[in-house]
Amino acid sequence: MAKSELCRGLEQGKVRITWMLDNEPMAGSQRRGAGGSEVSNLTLPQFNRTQARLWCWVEWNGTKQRVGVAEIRAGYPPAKPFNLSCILNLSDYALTCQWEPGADSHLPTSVALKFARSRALVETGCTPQGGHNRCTVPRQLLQLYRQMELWVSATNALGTAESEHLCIDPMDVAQLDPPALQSIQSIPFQSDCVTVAWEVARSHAHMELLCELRYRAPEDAAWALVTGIPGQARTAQHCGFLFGTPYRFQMRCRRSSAQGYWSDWSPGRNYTTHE
Amino acid sequence: MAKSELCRGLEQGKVRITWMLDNEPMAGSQRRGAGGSEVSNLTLPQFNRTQARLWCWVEWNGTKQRVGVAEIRAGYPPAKPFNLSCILNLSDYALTCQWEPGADSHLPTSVALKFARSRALVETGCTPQGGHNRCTVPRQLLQLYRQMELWVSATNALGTAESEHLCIDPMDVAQLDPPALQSIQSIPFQSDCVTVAWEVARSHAHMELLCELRYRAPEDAAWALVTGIPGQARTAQHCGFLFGTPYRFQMRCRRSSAQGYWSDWSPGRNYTTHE
Amino acid sequence: APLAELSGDQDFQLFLHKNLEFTRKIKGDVAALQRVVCDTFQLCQEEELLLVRQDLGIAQAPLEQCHSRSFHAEACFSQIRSGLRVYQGSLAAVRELLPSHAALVETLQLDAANLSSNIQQQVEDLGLATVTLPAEDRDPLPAFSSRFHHQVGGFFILANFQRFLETAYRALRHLAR
Repeated sequence: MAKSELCRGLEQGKVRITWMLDNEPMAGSQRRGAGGSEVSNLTLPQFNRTQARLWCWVEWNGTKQRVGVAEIRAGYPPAKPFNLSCILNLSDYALTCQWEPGADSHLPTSVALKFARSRALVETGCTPQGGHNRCTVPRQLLQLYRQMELWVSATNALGTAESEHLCIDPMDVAQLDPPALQSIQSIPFQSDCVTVAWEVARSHAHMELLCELRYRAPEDAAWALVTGIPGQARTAQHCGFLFGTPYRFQMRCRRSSAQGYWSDWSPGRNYTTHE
Repeated sequence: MAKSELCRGLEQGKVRITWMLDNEPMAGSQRRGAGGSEVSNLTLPQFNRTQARLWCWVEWNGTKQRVGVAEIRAGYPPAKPFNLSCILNLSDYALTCQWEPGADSHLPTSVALKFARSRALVETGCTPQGGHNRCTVPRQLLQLYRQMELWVSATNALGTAESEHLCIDPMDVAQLDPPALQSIQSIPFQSDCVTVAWEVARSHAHMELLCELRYRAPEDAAWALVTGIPGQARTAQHCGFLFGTPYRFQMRCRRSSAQGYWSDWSPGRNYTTHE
Repeated sequence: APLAELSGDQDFQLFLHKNLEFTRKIKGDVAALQRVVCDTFQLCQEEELLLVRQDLGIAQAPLEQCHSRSFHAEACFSQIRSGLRVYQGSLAAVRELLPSHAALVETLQLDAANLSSNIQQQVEDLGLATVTLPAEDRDPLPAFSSRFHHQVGGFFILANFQRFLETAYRALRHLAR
């Protein structure tokens, strides 16, 4: 039911209202309302749009005049966001989180990444821009080396939905820079063994790191993998290599205390074992 | 002459001061000053550095202690900036100016682009960032379609220098987008003539433009040039082409009222004249 | 010297030539905003909104001194200037209406202010009588009683400004060689 005040210039009582849904004429009824107003009454059968304008037209001096409009929006309560994951960028210690938004609700929906530090005070970490499904919590809001609770909250006119809550210590989801392989040398008198030396990024010098080495000869189908290498040792020995064979080596690391992310594999380095 | 208050814990009268210019010991004299202070007096012969620290050391508990420092800077008054030129970007109507800074004064120098609109009120247009010799005056500070006076001002501890003043209407130094050649067709019964059609950028629709067309056959050494084409006409005819010859066409435009900048040449377009 | 005599003045002709282009630019930007209002709110035809307009009280800046019948150059210039001031103010209502086009509306307000001061400074350079506008006689923004009235108000502010610019453009062209 839509009510619009009468406009000046309309002789009382001879107001003939017609209605249009965007550009489609609609049937409706009109009756006198309180205070000389005219009340329109329409029913929109199977409204199958998410957005439309119901226009109120009036005849005036032989012309049709738009005198009122009702904006109609139709949609659903917000879907529950899912697949929330976050990553800490060690160059600025900002936490970038991303998620799946779920089905479109067709309604203006405000989305925010919420978080609670230990004392359960709910704060807004960040709000996605330009329709992206990710945003970045600045360092100032983070509590490092301590569990934080993070979740996505989506709200529109029909309700609010929250994603699963993620309980993480931002440091546990730190994205490490790959180590840099410095040298690979055969071990004298044990030419099936090599010593690998590497450097870790200076900004990781304080971290306990767990690294993996992988190597492969050209004819090998898959990489061979050496796990459990302590990162800060900076060198490691490994045996079982064929003689006089060109191998390609790569290394990556992770914080040993966490289920965090592996760094990318380091740039490859080639080495041919001695005869 | 350098004066530093005595530190607690130094017995009166037994203060032995030594001096160092960065890490070089320096000869100097020391005398009692007012209020129990110790006054050092040094002369630095042919000081040939632009920056140094004169340290004041004192013996204390058998150790040498740094107790004071004087920062010394040496340089020249700022050089006069030159070759000031500006260009107006038509996508945001911001004016970017650049200049040559002249010789380095070796002293901290603050540089700013100054301007005066018609009523001679001097304002700061912008200040270069990160040591660049250019900066951008935002639209809000500009007065379009009217002469403005712009110059660079450089100031350090030893003085101020100003570049030549540039008197321009920002619109006269607008950088235009190139036109877009739409089609080239032979004129029926005059196959040595063609009609060229082009479009100008929408943001230039209000400007009077003067354009040039250039064309060349593969074997031609140089481009042939057609000048004085009114830009908003959107089409032009030109004759003198060889029959059945593949030509390459390009066009560029400039604001007709100004000595402003030519746009870049439009992307080329090929056309083979009829037999 | 009366303005008519100055029509031969080269500096005055350059002023007219430049500011004719400036006016064309502003008209183009106003037209762009009119297209946005049409696309966004389905308000495109003036004749469909005459009845509601009566309720809105949208001021139209007078330009009768610029019409050919009663053309009086100096008075026309000051009417153009005060009209530009009125529209520079009322464009704020359009900016509220179209937040995602705030930059274009702000550019329009800057251009209107620039054109007004270009005219003022040229008139001063020519030594003619100038009307100094009170610093901030911004007419209070019309208070719209509903979102729909605000949309129609925005529509008419732009439509009136476009007509105003058309008249101002013809006046400047009338003076230009």
